[in-house]
Amino acid sequence: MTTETEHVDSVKTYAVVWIALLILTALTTGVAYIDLGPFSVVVALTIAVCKMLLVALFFMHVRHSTKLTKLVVLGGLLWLAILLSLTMADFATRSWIGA
Amino acid sequence: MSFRLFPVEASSISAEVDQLLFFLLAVAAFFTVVIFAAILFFAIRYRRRSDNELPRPIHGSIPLEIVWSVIPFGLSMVMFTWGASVFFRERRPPDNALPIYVVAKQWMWKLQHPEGQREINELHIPVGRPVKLTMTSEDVIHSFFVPAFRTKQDVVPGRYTTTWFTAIKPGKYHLFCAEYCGNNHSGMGGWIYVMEPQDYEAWLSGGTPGATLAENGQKLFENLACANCHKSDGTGRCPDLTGLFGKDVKLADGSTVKADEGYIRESILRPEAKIVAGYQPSMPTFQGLVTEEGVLQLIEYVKSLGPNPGAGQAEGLAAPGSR
Amino acid sequence: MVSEPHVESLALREQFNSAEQQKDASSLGMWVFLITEVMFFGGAFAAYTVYRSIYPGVFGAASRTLNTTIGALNTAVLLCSSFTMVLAVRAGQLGRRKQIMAFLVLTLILGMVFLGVKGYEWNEKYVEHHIPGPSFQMEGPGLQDHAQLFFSLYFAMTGLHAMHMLVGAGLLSWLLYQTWRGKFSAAYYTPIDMVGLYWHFVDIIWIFLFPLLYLIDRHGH
Amino acid sequence: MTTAVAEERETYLNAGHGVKSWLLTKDHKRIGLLYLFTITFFFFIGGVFATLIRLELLSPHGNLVSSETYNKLFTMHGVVMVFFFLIPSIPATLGNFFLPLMIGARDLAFPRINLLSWYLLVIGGLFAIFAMVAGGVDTGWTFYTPYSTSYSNTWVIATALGIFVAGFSSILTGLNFIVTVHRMRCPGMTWFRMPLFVWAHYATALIQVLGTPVLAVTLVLVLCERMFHIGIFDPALGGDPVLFQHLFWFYSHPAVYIMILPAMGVISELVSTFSRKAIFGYGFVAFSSVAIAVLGFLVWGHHLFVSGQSLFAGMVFSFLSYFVAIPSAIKVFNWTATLYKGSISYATPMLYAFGFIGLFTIGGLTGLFVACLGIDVHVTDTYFVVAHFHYIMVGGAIMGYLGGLHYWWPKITGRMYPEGWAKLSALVIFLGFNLTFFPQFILGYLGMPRRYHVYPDEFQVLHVLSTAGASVLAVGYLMPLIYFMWSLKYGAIAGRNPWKATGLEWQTESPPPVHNFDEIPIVTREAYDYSGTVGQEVQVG
Repeated sequence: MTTETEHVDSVKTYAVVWIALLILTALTTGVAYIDLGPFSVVVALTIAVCKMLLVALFFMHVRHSTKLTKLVVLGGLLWLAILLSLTMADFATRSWIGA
Repeated sequence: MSFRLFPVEASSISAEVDQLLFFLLAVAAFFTVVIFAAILFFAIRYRRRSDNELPRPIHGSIPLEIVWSVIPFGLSMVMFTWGASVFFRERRPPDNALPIYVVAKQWMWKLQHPEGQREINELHIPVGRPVKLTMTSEDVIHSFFVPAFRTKQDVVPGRYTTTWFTAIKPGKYHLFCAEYCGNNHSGMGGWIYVMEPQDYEAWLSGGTPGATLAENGQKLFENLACANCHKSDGTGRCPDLTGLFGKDVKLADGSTVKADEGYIRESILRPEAKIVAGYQPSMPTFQGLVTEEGVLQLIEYVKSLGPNPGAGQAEGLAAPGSR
Repeated sequence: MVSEPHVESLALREQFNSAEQQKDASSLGMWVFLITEVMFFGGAFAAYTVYRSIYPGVFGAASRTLNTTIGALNTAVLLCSSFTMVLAVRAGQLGRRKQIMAFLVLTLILGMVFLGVKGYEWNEKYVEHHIPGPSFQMEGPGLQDHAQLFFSLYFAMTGLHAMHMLVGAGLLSWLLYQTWRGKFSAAYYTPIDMVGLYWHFVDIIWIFLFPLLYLIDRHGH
Repeated sequence: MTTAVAEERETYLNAGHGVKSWLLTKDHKRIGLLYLFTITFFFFIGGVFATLIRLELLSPHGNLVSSETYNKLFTMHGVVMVFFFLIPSIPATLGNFFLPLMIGARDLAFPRINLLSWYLLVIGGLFAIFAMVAGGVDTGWTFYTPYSTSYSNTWVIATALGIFVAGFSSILTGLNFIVTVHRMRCPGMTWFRMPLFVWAHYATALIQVLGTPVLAVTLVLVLCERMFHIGIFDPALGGDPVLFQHLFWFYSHPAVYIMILPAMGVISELVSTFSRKAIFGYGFVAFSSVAIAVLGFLVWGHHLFVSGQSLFAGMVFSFLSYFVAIPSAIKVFNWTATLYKGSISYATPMLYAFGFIGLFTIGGLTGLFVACLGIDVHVTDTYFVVAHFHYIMVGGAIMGYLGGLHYWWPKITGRMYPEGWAKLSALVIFLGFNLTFFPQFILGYLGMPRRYHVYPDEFQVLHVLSTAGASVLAVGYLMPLIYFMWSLKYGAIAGRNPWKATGLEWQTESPPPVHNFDEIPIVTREAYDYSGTVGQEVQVG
């Protein structure tokens, strides 16, 4: 009854995503051996975010899901950002002024 | 038994904090009275007279919502700004402040004057002179709290925190530990004695003469053989410490750091953390070899070394090896 | 308790009006649960971020003791398991029971391989005296003390991740049993879908743990 | 309807008998009652600790119990009251019972998970009780490191495990509420027709789901640190104890809103029902709940102004803290405005609502003091803070809880409580509360630090006043316990809708049938539309 609304992706789509994930893993590992200075973190995390997006959008079907699901995902990431950024608002600024 | 409703104002900041309090009290009292009066008036005026009463619905009013959002917001921003400016003054000691070193442990306060006097759970200070406390803890978190001065600062193991005050009124004031620290937390208190300057001088010279903090630091410096590397002519494996205190130091990673108490403490206990430009990380850690009080004596010794009138330039002193 | 045969295939519970409502509720519930997991790991990530910012050099040196090749291969193993998991869900969508079972078994095996490799790495750390505590040893300036922070976080984070993998493996086994009993069909495969979401989520956590623990400052200065 | 018919009717209470029918129930109403018994038990345990604390503080010299015992008393008072009473209080009892009823659902979305979360609370509670019986715990409910990890010799691990487990109870309750509100509303029950009680619980659930996991992982780290000394918060190994405070308050500040938001939801229902008017500014009150939940996550650092946190972070957190004041103020003003030209009844629940608004106003306004950097340096960790948060948690949350319990008692049990006794106890509680906690504001500004077993003589007068108030308060809290039990047998039979209120819960029987509604209702009107429940519209006043 509800199966009509269900979106069945092709095996090929999944396989392409899977290959992309493996390539990105190889890439991030390789890049780690190049001295990029402070950009080392940026590159590693950018690739990780790309992999996360691939898994979430395709394997977890976020691209077919409701607005509400997307909102839940974004909300979760936003809250993680709040936790990290406001904590770092202390630790990153301890040497700024005064005590 | 004495009984009061308001604490004495014994520091230069006390009156400022109290004025801020009065402003907030006035705002709070105003809103409390308005709300209570409105509830009381409505509750009586519109009390239910028959069980089948049906008042006409009122769904709301956007202008009213805006008014009672914007006015409190404006008031709260005044509170924030005023409070932040008081806080800023509370946190930033003036340069000429008298340094006092505080080491807290379960359950006592150990205080050292630069002149060498040591006190436990008591602190004698002169009236009218800013006093800066550099504090650390040997075990858990404590908090240095003098209600009459309206000041409080947690004392955290593993690092320095600072606070300062200028006492304005001679007398004897409570010192409390305000951060829960175990069994005898409530017994970890003492007294601050604020004295007229001449009484303070008398007190200073009256105690056991002993060595000054810097002299003790120098002894420790020699006992630990620090001078083997930190040579005062700049030829050692480690930077010369003359005139170092308070200057900017260039580090190997390109950044600069101000040579304050925290930096010197870190350099003694975690020498690898910040390497001076032009030097190798060859210094061993003195963690476990020097007590917190010993570290403070070393800091006072380093302070006593500088500024070298001949050398002047800080960079040249801090990192001669990089030249 | 009392099973009603005619709704058994759809397993519609009494508080719902329709199978669709039930599926939507399960899906939303799972996503909300995953958000709680994000915040759970988020606390550990926050601790990691703070200490990495305080001790960048020490963290770099400590992370260089980890074996990148093994880490990368293990990441690949986990990604493969996500691939087989999504195929199991797809087989569920199409109601192909044998395929479901095959892919679930594959996923389970890959998950176990991951955990086995992880165990090997942990053992390596043990041999090298990199387990935080009294026996911890690491040569180098500041490493004896502060590298313990890195390894504490390493074990805490990979340990929590492995614990989630174990729970996932338990769920997969349960799914296998249920599939074998013929509980699922194209009309009702919600549990496979939900466990799939969970499995991919655990994968995503590792996608971040891998670079954070193994790769950053690999090159060093 | 005759009583004979009422006796034959099947309700959720008589649908099954025996212990098993309760312990294995999946009915949200029965689970709500299980919670009610559990948290009442914990409330009185925590109350006993509070009583002992207040008795000890009668004298400044600490001669009733030892310091060790005193420290355990305030710790266990905090742990029990916060984690085992206040956090579950309104959501898990009244929320569990009424949220599905109010949105026209047969049950929560996940009844088995709902039962599981009760068991988790009980298991967590057993851990905590074990810790108390075995010797107690003395870290303060805040578990500050390194005291909790390296210095305390008490039952930290058992207590922390108990809180960890109870945390999952709270998470699962929140999860259930979010899904239920999204997916289980009956036809016509749009978001903006939902009662404000439901809005408040939705906002609460957001906090439970987003905040509690961080507490859980923090406790895991504390446990690892305590068992293996791995250095995460240990300054000896380079760890930073202030990081613990950040992680702890990331949850524990929003946790205050887990306690107060549901109470605000209750108050919205009470104010509307007992003035028979739609809530003034419904949309603003609804959104202010969500705003409080969201903004509540941005302000935790105001607990750390003197902790050694950076000056900059202190300013940011102080600034953000003032934003929470606005939605709170909006609620108070709108409740007050709702009374205007209403038909105001003085029934007991309304007395609690008046009490709540008054005490919450004081508690909220003193929140401005502690958010203010310059003042907080002086008053933090003193009795001023103790007074402030008791005004919120006791004056606010418990007043709301008791108000709600009286309001829905006829629906839960089918019986009325004795109105005279209830009014008296509401009055006693209000007076006792203020006498207990108002002096503590003064004590705090004078400089009396919190968690002090022994204190200077000059604080004694105010402490004696406070203890006197506490004994009045204790009497006030015992009264409902007695007359509620009395009413189960002797209370007047309540009809479906004794208050002539509007919510869907009042359209079904009292007590409700197992599946809540004989027929799923269809909603066609706004919340708080009284034209269908009461007689003719009249101009009041």
